[in-house]
Amino acid sequence: MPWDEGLVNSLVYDKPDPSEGRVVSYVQAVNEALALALDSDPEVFVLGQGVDDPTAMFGTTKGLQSKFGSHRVFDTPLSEEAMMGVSAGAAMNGMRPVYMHNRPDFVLLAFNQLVTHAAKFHFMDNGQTTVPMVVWAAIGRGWGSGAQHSQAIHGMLLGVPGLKIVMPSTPYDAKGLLLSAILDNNPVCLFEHRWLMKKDGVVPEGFYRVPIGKGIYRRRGGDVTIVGASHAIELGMQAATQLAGEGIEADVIDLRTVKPIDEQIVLESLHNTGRLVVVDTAWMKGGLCAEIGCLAAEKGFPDLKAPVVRIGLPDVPAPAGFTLEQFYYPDAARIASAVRGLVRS
Amino acid sequence: MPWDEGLVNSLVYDKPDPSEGRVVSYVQAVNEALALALDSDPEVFVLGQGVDDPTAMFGTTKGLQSKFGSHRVFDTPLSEEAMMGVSAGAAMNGMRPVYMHNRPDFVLLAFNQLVTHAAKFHFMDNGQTTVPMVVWAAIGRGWGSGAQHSQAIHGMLLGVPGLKIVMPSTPYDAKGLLLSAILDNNPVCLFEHRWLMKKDGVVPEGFYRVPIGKGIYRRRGGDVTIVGASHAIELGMQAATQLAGEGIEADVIDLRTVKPIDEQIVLESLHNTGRLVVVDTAWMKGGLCAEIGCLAAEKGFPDLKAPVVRIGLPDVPAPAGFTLEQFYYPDAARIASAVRGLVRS
Amino acid sequence: MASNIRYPYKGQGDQGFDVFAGAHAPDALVGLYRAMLRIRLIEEEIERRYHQDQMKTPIHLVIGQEAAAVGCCSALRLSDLVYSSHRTHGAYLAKGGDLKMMLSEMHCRINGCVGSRGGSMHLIDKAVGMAGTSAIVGGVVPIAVGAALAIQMKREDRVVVVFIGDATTEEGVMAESLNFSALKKVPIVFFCENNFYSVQSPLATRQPARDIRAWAESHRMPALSVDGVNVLAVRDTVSKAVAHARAGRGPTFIEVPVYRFRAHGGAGDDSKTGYRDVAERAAWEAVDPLLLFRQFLARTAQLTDASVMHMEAEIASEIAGAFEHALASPNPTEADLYRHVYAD
Amino acid sequence: MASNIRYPYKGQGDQGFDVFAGAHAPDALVGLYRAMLRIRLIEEEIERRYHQDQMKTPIHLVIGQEAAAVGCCSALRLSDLVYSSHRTHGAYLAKGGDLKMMLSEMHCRINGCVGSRGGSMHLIDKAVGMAGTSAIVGGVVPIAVGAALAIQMKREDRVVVVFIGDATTEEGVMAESLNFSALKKVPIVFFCENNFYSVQSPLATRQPARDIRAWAESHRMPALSVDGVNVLAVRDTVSKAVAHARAGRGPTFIEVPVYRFRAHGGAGDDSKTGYRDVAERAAWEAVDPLLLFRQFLARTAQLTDASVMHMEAEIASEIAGAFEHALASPNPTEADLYRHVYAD
Ligand SMILES: Cc1ncc(C[n+]2csc(CCOP(=O)(O)OP(=O)(O)O)c2C)c(N)n1
Ligand SMILES: Cc1ncc(C[n+]2csc(CCOP(=O)(O)OP(=O)(O)O)c2C)c(N)n1
Ligand SMILES: [Mg+2]
Ligand SMILES: [Mg+2]
Repeated sequence: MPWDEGLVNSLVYDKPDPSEGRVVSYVQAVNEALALALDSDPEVFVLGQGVDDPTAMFGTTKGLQSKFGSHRVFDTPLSEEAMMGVSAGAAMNGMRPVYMHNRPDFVLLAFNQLVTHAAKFHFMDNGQTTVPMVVWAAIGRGWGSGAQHSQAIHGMLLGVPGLKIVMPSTPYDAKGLLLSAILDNNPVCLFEHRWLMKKDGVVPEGFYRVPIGKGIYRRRGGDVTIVGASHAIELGMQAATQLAGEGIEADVIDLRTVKPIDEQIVLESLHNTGRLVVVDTAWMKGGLCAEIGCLAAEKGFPDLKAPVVRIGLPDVPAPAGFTLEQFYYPDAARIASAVRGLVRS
Repeated sequence: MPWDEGLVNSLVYDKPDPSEGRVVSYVQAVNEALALALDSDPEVFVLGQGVDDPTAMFGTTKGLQSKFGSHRVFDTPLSEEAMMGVSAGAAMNGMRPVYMHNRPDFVLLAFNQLVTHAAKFHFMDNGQTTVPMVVWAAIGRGWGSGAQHSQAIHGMLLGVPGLKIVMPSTPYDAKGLLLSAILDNNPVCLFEHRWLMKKDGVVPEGFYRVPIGKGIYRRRGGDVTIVGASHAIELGMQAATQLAGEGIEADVIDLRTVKPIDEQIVLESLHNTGRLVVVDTAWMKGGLCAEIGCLAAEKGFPDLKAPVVRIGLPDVPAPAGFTLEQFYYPDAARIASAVRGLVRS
Repeated sequence: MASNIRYPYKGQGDQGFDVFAGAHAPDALVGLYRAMLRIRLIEEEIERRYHQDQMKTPIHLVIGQEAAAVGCCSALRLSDLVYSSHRTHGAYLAKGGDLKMMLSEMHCRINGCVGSRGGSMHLIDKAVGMAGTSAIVGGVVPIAVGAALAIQMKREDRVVVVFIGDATTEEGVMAESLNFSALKKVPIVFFCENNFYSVQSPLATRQPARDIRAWAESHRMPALSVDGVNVLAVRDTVSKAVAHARAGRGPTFIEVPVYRFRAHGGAGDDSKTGYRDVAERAAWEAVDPLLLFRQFLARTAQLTDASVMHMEAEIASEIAGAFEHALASPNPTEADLYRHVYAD
Repeated sequence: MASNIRYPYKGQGDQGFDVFAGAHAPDALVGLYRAMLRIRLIEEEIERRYHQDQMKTPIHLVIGQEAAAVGCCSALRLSDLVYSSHRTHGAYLAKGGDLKMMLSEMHCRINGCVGSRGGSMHLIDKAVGMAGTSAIVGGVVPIAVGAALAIQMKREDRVVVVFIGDATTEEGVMAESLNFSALKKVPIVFFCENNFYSVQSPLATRQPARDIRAWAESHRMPALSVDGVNVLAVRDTVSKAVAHARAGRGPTFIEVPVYRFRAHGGAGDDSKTGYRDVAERAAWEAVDPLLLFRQFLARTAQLTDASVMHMEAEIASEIAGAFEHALASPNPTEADLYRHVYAD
């Protein structure tokens, strides 16, 4: 019963078409990926605060401990830095830990281990060791999460060599990217978004992977390129649908992986549209928006017909209050209006 | 006797012109700023590992403890996270701590306190508290510093609301920015660079401030804009001098502050030159290079005549070995050649 | 079933009050009871209304832990400082925080104690010494130590108390903070409410069977343990620690076993989900700090049912008024969002 | 002047060997001496050449601390794992690391043990169980615990030893690591070389007068203290801790008072700068671990001056050869820089 459960439950998403396959919830998709990985590989284990409690990490770890045992799915002390190091050390010695966090904010306590150790060990010891671990965390938003419980930190990590970062936007990707992350031989951060957790989607039953490092078009259109990942894609698609009604057609690119970025797909789209809007769930300064915007100016310059637009959080900490939250977070309308401005200029 | 002392001593810099004023070393400039601040304000105190030992934080804290007492200049336990919080707590209660680190790498242990506490408290408590503290750290480079002792982390912090970041490139700025940082009512990170520490410069004796948030032209020229801060300016100026010999004139902008960035000066220069090279001492991805590059595409687009070029570290951890270091770090020649490419295209 | 009680109560129940009562005037004792009752009734009203979704804020109720907050803060002066973790309500109210400002904050109104920026986890009011809170477990601890250092450097006659939970002792920063405060002998009291759980994780999955008190003491400071359902014992123990700190003798760690009767967060109890036995909660409810103290005060003829009813009515009307105030208060505007990012 | 000796030696000097010697064959004892001597001579040669600037790497010499490294690693099997902080030379060599690969690494050559990526602080060779190091104080500790967890999960018959210093105990992650390893009873030994200093900061400016051993023990694990100049005592104590771990009984903390005769980093001693008294170093030099053990071996007729001279000559020639090898080795190329950023 996390306090924002009600809020997330109340969100309304388009229903997937069951004729396209089995429909499951986002949470179940994550749960399936964990169960499959635990089942197929004795090296995989899952740890994190409360992964074995009744709320089961938003439901994603439900049933795993009783199925796979308390040595493979276990609770941890409130010791984020040590547990990150423990995960790295286990990974360096033949295991594949999946370390789960309620909030990315808590990962900040472990930046020394993540950034200066896990990400660099394979390089530092000349490839003697690999560090196959997954750091999973769910970005909070709404219901008073506030400045210390809603930080989207992927932007801070874009410059960290050796790290991979994936941010799924659909149940299909949530499962496929998590499986890829677990099988990857590098530390991979997987940032979920709380607001996607009650989304349903078509998800194959068995094992499959979504490749790390490859983006995907969620929609094609020649007028503008909207780029993002995770919940930003939800907003981007809403905006694109609105705009289509006005005769403006957008490419919507879901990066899926924000490090390393699939530069090719962004540049390809930009080549067709000449216009770029970058949408992110995090701050606009110095993060994913900046990286993609700079990429356009650096490698897509000849194609660029209009200024790059960033849509994300202002340079302000997240407020807790409901009214302030409404002013703080961008929505589809803001994206649509930015696109209109670009296309009509 | 830090192990890279010899290396830093061997670096050769242009000598300042003594007719322009009193010449002192970079280290002495920092020392003077600390002494002035301690002397003029009983709320100021200086803490950090070894600030009172014979090496005196590269010499910057020399003599301070004997002059101002061990209650105002003191050594700390090896507890970076707690000491960052202690600094914040003292700052919230009427003091002005200057917390010094040998390396920015050690600040990563305290990101939770810096990012999620110090930077946000003034916002979170609705302005009841201010957090006037300085986090000082010197970026390492060379002599085998390696992956864990040479990280330039300012790029990770650009998206953190509430934080200010300054990066002086001259003895004059080192003193003036440190004094501004100490007098600022916000948490300010001041990142020095080890390779600047034996540079001499003209530095006024008494109290003065270099404003936070304002960049400065180090050189004017209409063909290209080179932007950076700290040691990147040293390289940028060397490159600009070379290029001038070839008839290419560069604006060199020293940002001095990398958060909040003086966007005006960058855009103004870009308006004149139409070409932008961003140079940084950190990784090129997702950091200062990305931010400035995106700024150009976003707000300077009409002026941009050529692709933005970033010059910084590749997406690789810092190697320890000397030969590898030479391949790793960019130099003036690389900047100059990038500029030539831009201007001639 | 006693066998399902993982963390039994080990105190002396209502017999535990007698040794302390003599030191207090009857009025003061009744005042302590009233302060606890007020917190209980406020929490219950918040809980009752929470499902209406007008308080769009996470809540961490202190029902069951009132004696700790009240006993502790009653040993402090207005000028002393309290820092707290996420579970703020008890400390805020006991330290003298304004109920209207608290409820406005929880209703996300501009006149909330932190202007709708913080919500329930950030009840802060420097005017009464409720100096800071953090939603990050352990995050506020070194900040509180820093406050104590500032007090020491400025030679002020104040002490700091930081409210933490049992799980907070697992955060590395806690050990670092104990070490530094013992080294510098700063005037601080670490007030550790051990309710045996971190969210739904029992102590046993997070720590070996170590003695928290002995662990704290190994950092070279006095460490005490006190029955957290006994408001007088808490007050007495904190008073000693505060006197120690005021005398310049440094920090004290106090372990305070308590029990929360509700879920970690939100309204209602969640014991039925199975992470703790309902019997465990029930056993602790039998030593409800309000019940015990009322029994003692009744036994010693210091409180009648009638006076309790009178109190309840008074408090209920205060609470109703404060909710009305909050609900009638204005929302923040967009411009408010951009204030106080940087200080001038 | 004894009064300037802040951290006096408290052991039994060469009398301390007798109780342990009986358990070892004479050959084994001489072997231990030789291992210590080899490390000493290697360190001295590194020191002698350091000013030539051919080893472009920070160094943290272990001169004075050889008995700790040798005593500890002699209690381990090849398959056991050692993790270490920045002061790596002793552990690397004692665990069986290759001298040529070490010196190549320190000369930044491609055939260094980590291909010139790490330098002196990252002497790693998984083939001999030198499993990982970190230049961040405390950084390697939870990683070592994770290695022990992996061993436990895979039911391997191995133990982990992590080499740390006194200052490492001030890092929060250390307390977190003790708690977790005690909770899970993973097979690890925390081997804490207490040399009383962190760079030039004495223990007293960083910790109150706490007992490191008792502090560790409060996390609910056995904690022992052993004379760090006595190679046999160290070996014996580590053997016990290792047996405890192998038996599945969990972690042990060992405090090992030692003294470093040189500066924290670089070549030469820096006592004259004043952060510690030269008399303190001199007093410890009187209980130089090599000197004492040699005295004992001589006294018990197990080692002659001639055999020491023979050893020295042998070792000197090995060292000379290894330096030659390093100096003749190739530098990395630009392409090498881009290898091993990501694993396949
Ligand atoms: C660093 C960090 N990790 C995890 C959390 C999630 N969390 C919030 S409250 C809480 C429980 C803390 O337990 P304790 O300190 O015993 O306090 P209690 O809630 O029992 O009063 C947890 C784990 C957090 N807020 N911060
Ligand atoms: C987190 C961190 N803080 C500071 C440093 C700088 N530093 C390097 S070695 C060292 C001394 C550590 O002392 P100790 O653990 O006692 O080991 P010793 O050097 O005495 O062997 C310090 C402070 C560091 N490397 N990492
Ligand atoms: Mg608790
Ligand atoms: Mg030491």
